[in-house]
Amino acid sequence: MEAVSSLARFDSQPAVTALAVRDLAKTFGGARALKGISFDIGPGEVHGLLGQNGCGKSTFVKILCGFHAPDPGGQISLYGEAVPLPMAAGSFRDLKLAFVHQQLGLVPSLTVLENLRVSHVTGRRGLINWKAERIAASQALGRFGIDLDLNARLDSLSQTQRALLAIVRASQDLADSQSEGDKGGILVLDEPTPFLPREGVQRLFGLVRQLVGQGASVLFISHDIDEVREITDRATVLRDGEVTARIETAHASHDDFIEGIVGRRIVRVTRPAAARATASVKAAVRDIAEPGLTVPALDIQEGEILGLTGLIGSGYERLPYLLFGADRARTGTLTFGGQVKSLRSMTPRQAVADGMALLPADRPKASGIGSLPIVDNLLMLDMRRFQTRLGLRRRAMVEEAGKLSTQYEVRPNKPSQKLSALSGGNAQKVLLAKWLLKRPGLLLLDEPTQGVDVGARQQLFRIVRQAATDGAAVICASSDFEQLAQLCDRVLIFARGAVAAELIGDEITKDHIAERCYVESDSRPQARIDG
Amino acid sequence: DAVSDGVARATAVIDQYRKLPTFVAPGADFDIEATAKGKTMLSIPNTSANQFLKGIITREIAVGKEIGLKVQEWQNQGQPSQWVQGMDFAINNKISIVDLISGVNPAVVEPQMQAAKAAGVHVFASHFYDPSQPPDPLLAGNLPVSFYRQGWILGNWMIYKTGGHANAVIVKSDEVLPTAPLVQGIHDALAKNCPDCKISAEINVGITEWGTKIQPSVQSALLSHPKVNYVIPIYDSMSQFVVPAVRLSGKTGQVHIATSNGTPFVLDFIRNGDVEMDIGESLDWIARATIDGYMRELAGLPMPKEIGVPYYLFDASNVKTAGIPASANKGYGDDYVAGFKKVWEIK
Amino acid sequence: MAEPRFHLGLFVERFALVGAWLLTIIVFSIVLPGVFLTWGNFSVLFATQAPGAVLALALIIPLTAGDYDLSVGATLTLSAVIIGVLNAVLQWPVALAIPVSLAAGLAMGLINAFFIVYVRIPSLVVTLGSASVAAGLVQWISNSSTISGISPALIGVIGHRFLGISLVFYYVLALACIIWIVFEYTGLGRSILFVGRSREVARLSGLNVDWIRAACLVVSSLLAALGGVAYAGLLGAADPFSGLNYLLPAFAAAYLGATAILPGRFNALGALIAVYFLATGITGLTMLGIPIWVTSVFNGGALIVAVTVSQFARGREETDIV
Amino acid sequence: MAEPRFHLGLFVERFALVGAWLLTIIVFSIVLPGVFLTWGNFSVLFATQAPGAVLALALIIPLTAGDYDLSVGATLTLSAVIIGVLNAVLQWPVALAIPVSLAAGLAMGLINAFFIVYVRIPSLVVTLGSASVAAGLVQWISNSSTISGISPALIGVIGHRFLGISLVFYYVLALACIIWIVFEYTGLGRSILFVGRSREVARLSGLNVDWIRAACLVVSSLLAALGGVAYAGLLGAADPFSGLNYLLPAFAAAYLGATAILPGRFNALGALIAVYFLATGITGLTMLGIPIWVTSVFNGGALIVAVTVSQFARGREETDIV
Ligand SMILES: Nc1ncnc2c1ncn2[C@@H]1O[C@H](COP(=O)(O)OP(=O)(O)OP(=O)(O)O)[C@@H](O)[C@H]1O
Ligand SMILES: Nc1ncnc2c1ncn2[C@@H]1O[C@H](COP(=O)(O)OP(=O)(O)OP(=O)(O)O)[C@@H](O)[C@H]1O
Ligand SMILES: [Mg+2]
Ligand SMILES: [Mg+2]
Repeated sequence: MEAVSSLARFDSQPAVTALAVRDLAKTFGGARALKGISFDIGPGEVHGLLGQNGCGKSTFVKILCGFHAPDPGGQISLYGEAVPLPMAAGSFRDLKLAFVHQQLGLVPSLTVLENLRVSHVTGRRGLINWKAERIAASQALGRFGIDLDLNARLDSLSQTQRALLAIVRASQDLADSQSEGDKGGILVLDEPTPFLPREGVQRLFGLVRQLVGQGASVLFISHDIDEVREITDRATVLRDGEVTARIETAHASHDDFIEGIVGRRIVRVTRPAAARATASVKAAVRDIAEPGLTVPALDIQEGEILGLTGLIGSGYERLPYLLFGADRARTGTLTFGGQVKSLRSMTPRQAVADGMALLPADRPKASGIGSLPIVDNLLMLDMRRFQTRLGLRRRAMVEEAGKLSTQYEVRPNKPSQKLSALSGGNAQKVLLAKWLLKRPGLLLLDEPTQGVDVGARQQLFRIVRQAATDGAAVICASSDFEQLAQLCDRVLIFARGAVAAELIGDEITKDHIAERCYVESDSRPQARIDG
Repeated sequence: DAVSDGVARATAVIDQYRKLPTFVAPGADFDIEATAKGKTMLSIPNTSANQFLKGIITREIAVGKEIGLKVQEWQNQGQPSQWVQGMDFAINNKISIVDLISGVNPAVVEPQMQAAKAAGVHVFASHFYDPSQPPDPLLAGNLPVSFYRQGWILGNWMIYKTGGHANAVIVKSDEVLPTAPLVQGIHDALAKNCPDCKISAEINVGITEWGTKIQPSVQSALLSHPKVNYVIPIYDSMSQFVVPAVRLSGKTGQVHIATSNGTPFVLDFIRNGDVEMDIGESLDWIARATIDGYMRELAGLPMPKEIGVPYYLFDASNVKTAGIPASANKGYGDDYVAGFKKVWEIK
Repeated sequence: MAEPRFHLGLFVERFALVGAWLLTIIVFSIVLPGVFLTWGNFSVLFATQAPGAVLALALIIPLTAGDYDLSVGATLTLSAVIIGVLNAVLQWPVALAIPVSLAAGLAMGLINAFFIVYVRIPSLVVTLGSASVAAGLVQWISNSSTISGISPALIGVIGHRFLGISLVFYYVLALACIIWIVFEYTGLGRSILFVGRSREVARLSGLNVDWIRAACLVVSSLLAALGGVAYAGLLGAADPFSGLNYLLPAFAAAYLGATAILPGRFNALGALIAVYFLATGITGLTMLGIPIWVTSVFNGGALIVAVTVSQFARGREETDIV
Repeated sequence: MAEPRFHLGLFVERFALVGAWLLTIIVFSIVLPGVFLTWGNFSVLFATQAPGAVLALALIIPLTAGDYDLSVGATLTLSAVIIGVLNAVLQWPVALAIPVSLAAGLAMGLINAFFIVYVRIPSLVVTLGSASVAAGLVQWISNSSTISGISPALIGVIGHRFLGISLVFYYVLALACIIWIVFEYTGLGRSILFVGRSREVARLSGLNVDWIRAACLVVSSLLAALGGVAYAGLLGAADPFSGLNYLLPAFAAAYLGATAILPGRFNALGALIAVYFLATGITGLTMLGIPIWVTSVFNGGALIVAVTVSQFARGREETDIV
């Protein structure tokens, strides 16, 4: 009966929709993450799903893949046919849906081959022909111009390589579920771009356009307004689990988007006119000569925010981990806090003791402990402050965590909740706060605002900038050129494992960074990501 | 010659234990009901999972009912801390007698023995020590049983059966007190009555490891000593692991099994032809003799020097008398029941 | 893509256990000439370790799916004792007794799966508890004593010799091959691996995690029950205690096996080799007439040493199994 | 931020185990009037379960840090037997024997830590192996037999009664309080928790993960050795097997305890309550003269039921302990 009435409603619409969502709601133990959202995606449409951290985007995606069961009452229809909810495990494949999840959905301890071919291999009835799987995997990677060892374990790959792998997998799965002549289907991309360098994003968009050209639809989730404006046709904006705006991309400006998402105009953080000439050198790196990364000399001044960037394989993202001792270095020294330290013997323990801080990019594995409360994650490094002779003052810790959550705009503000219950962006805020509490002298960031929404991002920039003003030296490795442009006093562009260019002051703009990245790596036979 | 003389002596020993046992009064007649009146007894077995002990205690409870003694079992899984708890339970609840039946070593619960003595609880041990072993001084009384004689019978059985050419593997558990005299009995039998006999291997396996270690060890021993013709698991509960070991090493028919205790499932093994001989003791008899001895102590009479329960050999010729399937109290005749009734002055 | 080439470290890692086994055999053959290296000795070894091998194979299935099953030992005993009671005491034909004992295994598996997968209690807790309950039931129905007199029909099917080795060994071999093929070459096997390595990712990939975990637990209990049938047939009797004694060695073999053949993954061939490696060492030592306590030391020592060798071969990397 | 308010589900979850314990006491008090609910009974109960309680407390330390220690049972036995041999057989004074047995515990801990932390072998494998080795050594030095005749000096220190209960119970109580305070109210305790929940995050946050894990393993072995001293003192004798009997109940108690007081985390008070809850049930059943197999069923059933109650109270959420 339900299906009939809903069909009737859809029929009244002009064209048949690829995906129709009606009154979809989801409650997590009393908290309503989705409060009944409705929107449509047409065939051949690229549809943006936007909104601040924690507004329910990933929750929707996880309902669509059958991970979460929605509250009763909502409906999802694909090409006019109602989907029984909750969806059975794996049924999304028959419905021609393919996903890139926000945390990518890859298994670190298995091989590239196994991760790439998971849906084929697990869905098989007969025996697996590993040779055929290998060939198919190589071809899929080859079509994307990616060179990966199929036997390599996933956890030996960089975040960028992992993101690419997830995208290749999803596009392959979608292609495989389409039958000849019928090229429908929906590709769902939940924040696929934070780890992608610019040219990776372009390749992704190329793929998206190709799929759309064949009649498939794409649901695209991102916090990067420029990306959204570039690729989407329409967008739906969520706030606190409700649809608050529908935007026709062609008729909306950058600021219209931001206003739609945040609900207000935002004040952008602006870089101070120029770095202070008088500032002293806070940290000095010398003589790093690792396989794939050479840094003969690099000085960071007090109060300076130094950006590192480059294309895939340029090696820039390894520097923070080497300086912090998180990855073993064989060469190089770091002069910091008046001491010359050999990186060979550097350990994270030593680094923390010396007043360094590292915010890694791999949030679930290396950055946050999902099974522990927010308060423990937040105050992990600051336990001593709450230690009295009679033990830890737990209540004071919870209060302090509440204050910090407000300051960092963590939503919802419930310090005793587990970190894993926070949305991706909110968890990132907590973890940045964890390190900034230590007032580090040298702050090392890898993709610090990954998954952080446009509004909160300004807040984080302000906080990082304040830390710099208070005397810290900041190194920020990022593939997000806009972030670098807003935040950094100086940007180093890496190519083939070495610094290839340096941008200072007004030279630092999004386009300029992009241009230099290409120029520097083009000056040699092409690397891995290419047409 | 020496060999045939020895075989003759061994045969005499064996014949003596193939006769149906007869009852010998443990002492003067006395009014057991008067002694037992108002008394309680707590039996603590080594572990409640042991069918030999369980069988004795079940009979003790029944005999207790006959004479007006309240008997209770302290169920346990063989953990010393549970024995401690049992002793303390007896002390706290003013139980008159604690019966450490065949296994709980009084030395292991020494602090509790002391406390029991101070509280006036009589702690007895029955069917635990060999007469040659000094009992724990804190015991109120002791009813030893000759484990040496069991060994002696086992040794002579092999001599008798092989005509003086026994070659044996012995499976034992050194951690239990009766093992030493029992094994000594086997050695002495071979030394005295058989110049050509030998013991190829003695395998010592802790009780908790019977299930995993006996079978492979016996197999290895049989394979590395191809001339062996007897395996003696000194306690018959071990034989469940010895029987498959013999079969799996392909020695069925060549290697025989003789053992002791008369546990019913082993008697079933005899009926099936897997085991050759088992030295049996009637559990009901042990129960009666135990209660008899304790009550004599309480009545101020002298306790017997030994528990006085006779051994009786079961083999293929007489195993059916123990019942099908075998039971722990059948096959020993029943004149002892009447005998005890008379001694106890029960009408 | 580069073809995988011969790699010394990897080779050492994969075959260290096999090498250790061969070395053990060689050493004992020299020390015990004419006694150790005989067909008779090895045929006995292969047959008597069969129930332990079945347990090890049963264990690796839920272990791959990320669950511990500590109840397999108790399930083996339960199944053996049920056969004993039904066949030897109540005189049922074996053909009726076996289905009942397998049904008991099925019930154990379903109970484990219910509490682990539906109620979401850690598997260690549930199987610790269910093992204790099963052990109690075993003592009850067996009256804590060994039941002998199991039908020669069963003993024949299990213990009949082919090429001098009891049939049960060939069954175990077949079982190991099936498990190997399922894990390496079927979609189901890979699904189990995915579930074990990351439940969340497996769910996002559309696998029915709950069903897969439940199925693995049920299969492991069923295999354990089959192990009980093998045990009863091998001994011709069922005793209420020794299944538990197989548990720790089976765990040791499962983990030791995960260092061999396919290092870093629980695998059937590795587990089988591990069972027989440990048993060979112990047989040799007992033949030497060495006191029993040495075999405990060997068991533990060999486990640690063998894993250590393979760890050094892989540069002391963190392993994926926990 | 809203103040945490009274929450029925959470309350049920935290105190379900205590409730189950009280219920057990009430039922047995009614069924066994005048026998069960006596100071004498409970004082004995408290004392005899002390070694098991020490083991459960020892276990939760490495469990919190993410490592299993299956060797605590063997270590307890080793320590008790060393005291037995040195004091009762070789006539050393207790004051010399105790340090030696603690040193043996220390050695066990260091060996475990070396293979787990340095060689990076899964803790389950290492401690399975080291437990087997230790069990072999125990049989060797004790000649597989119980050693009695331990000095009254030790018996006095452990078994002397204060308010009717042996001193050993107060030691256990003090130990549980110390562990509770360390885990809940010190930075060290939090660090252990961080290490257990995510080694990588802990490492990058500057914690010395290897040292913390090693320290937890060493402390757990040392506590187990102390448990051995308590055991020897309680019995005045040392037997070579029963430490292993304590192992599974101690694991059960550690996990059961993790459903109470601080649900979702191994915690000392929960473990202590779990030990005494299980022991109370078994004592009551024993006093009723119920067949021994019922106690096994009770042990396992109580574990599963208690955890199930607390799981339903928390809405069957996935637990964090594995
Ligand atoms: N498993 C869970 N349990 C409880 N609450 C949850 C859970 N998963 C998500 N939430 C809550 O649901 C809300 C929506 O989260 P969701 O992950 O969908 O946000 P999002 O829009 O994807 O944000 P982001 O841009 O930061 O990724 C958040 O408030 C989050 O805290
Ligand atoms: N789980 C896996 N992960 C990665 N690679 C695998 C996996 N399983 C098999 N392979 C690889 O797939 C390839 C084919 O495997 P398969 O076992 O089918 O070989 P084959 O058909 O026997 O080929 P040949 O005998 O000619 O080498 C091999 O290179 C093997 O290493
Ligand atoms: Mg999200
Ligand atoms: Mg980006």
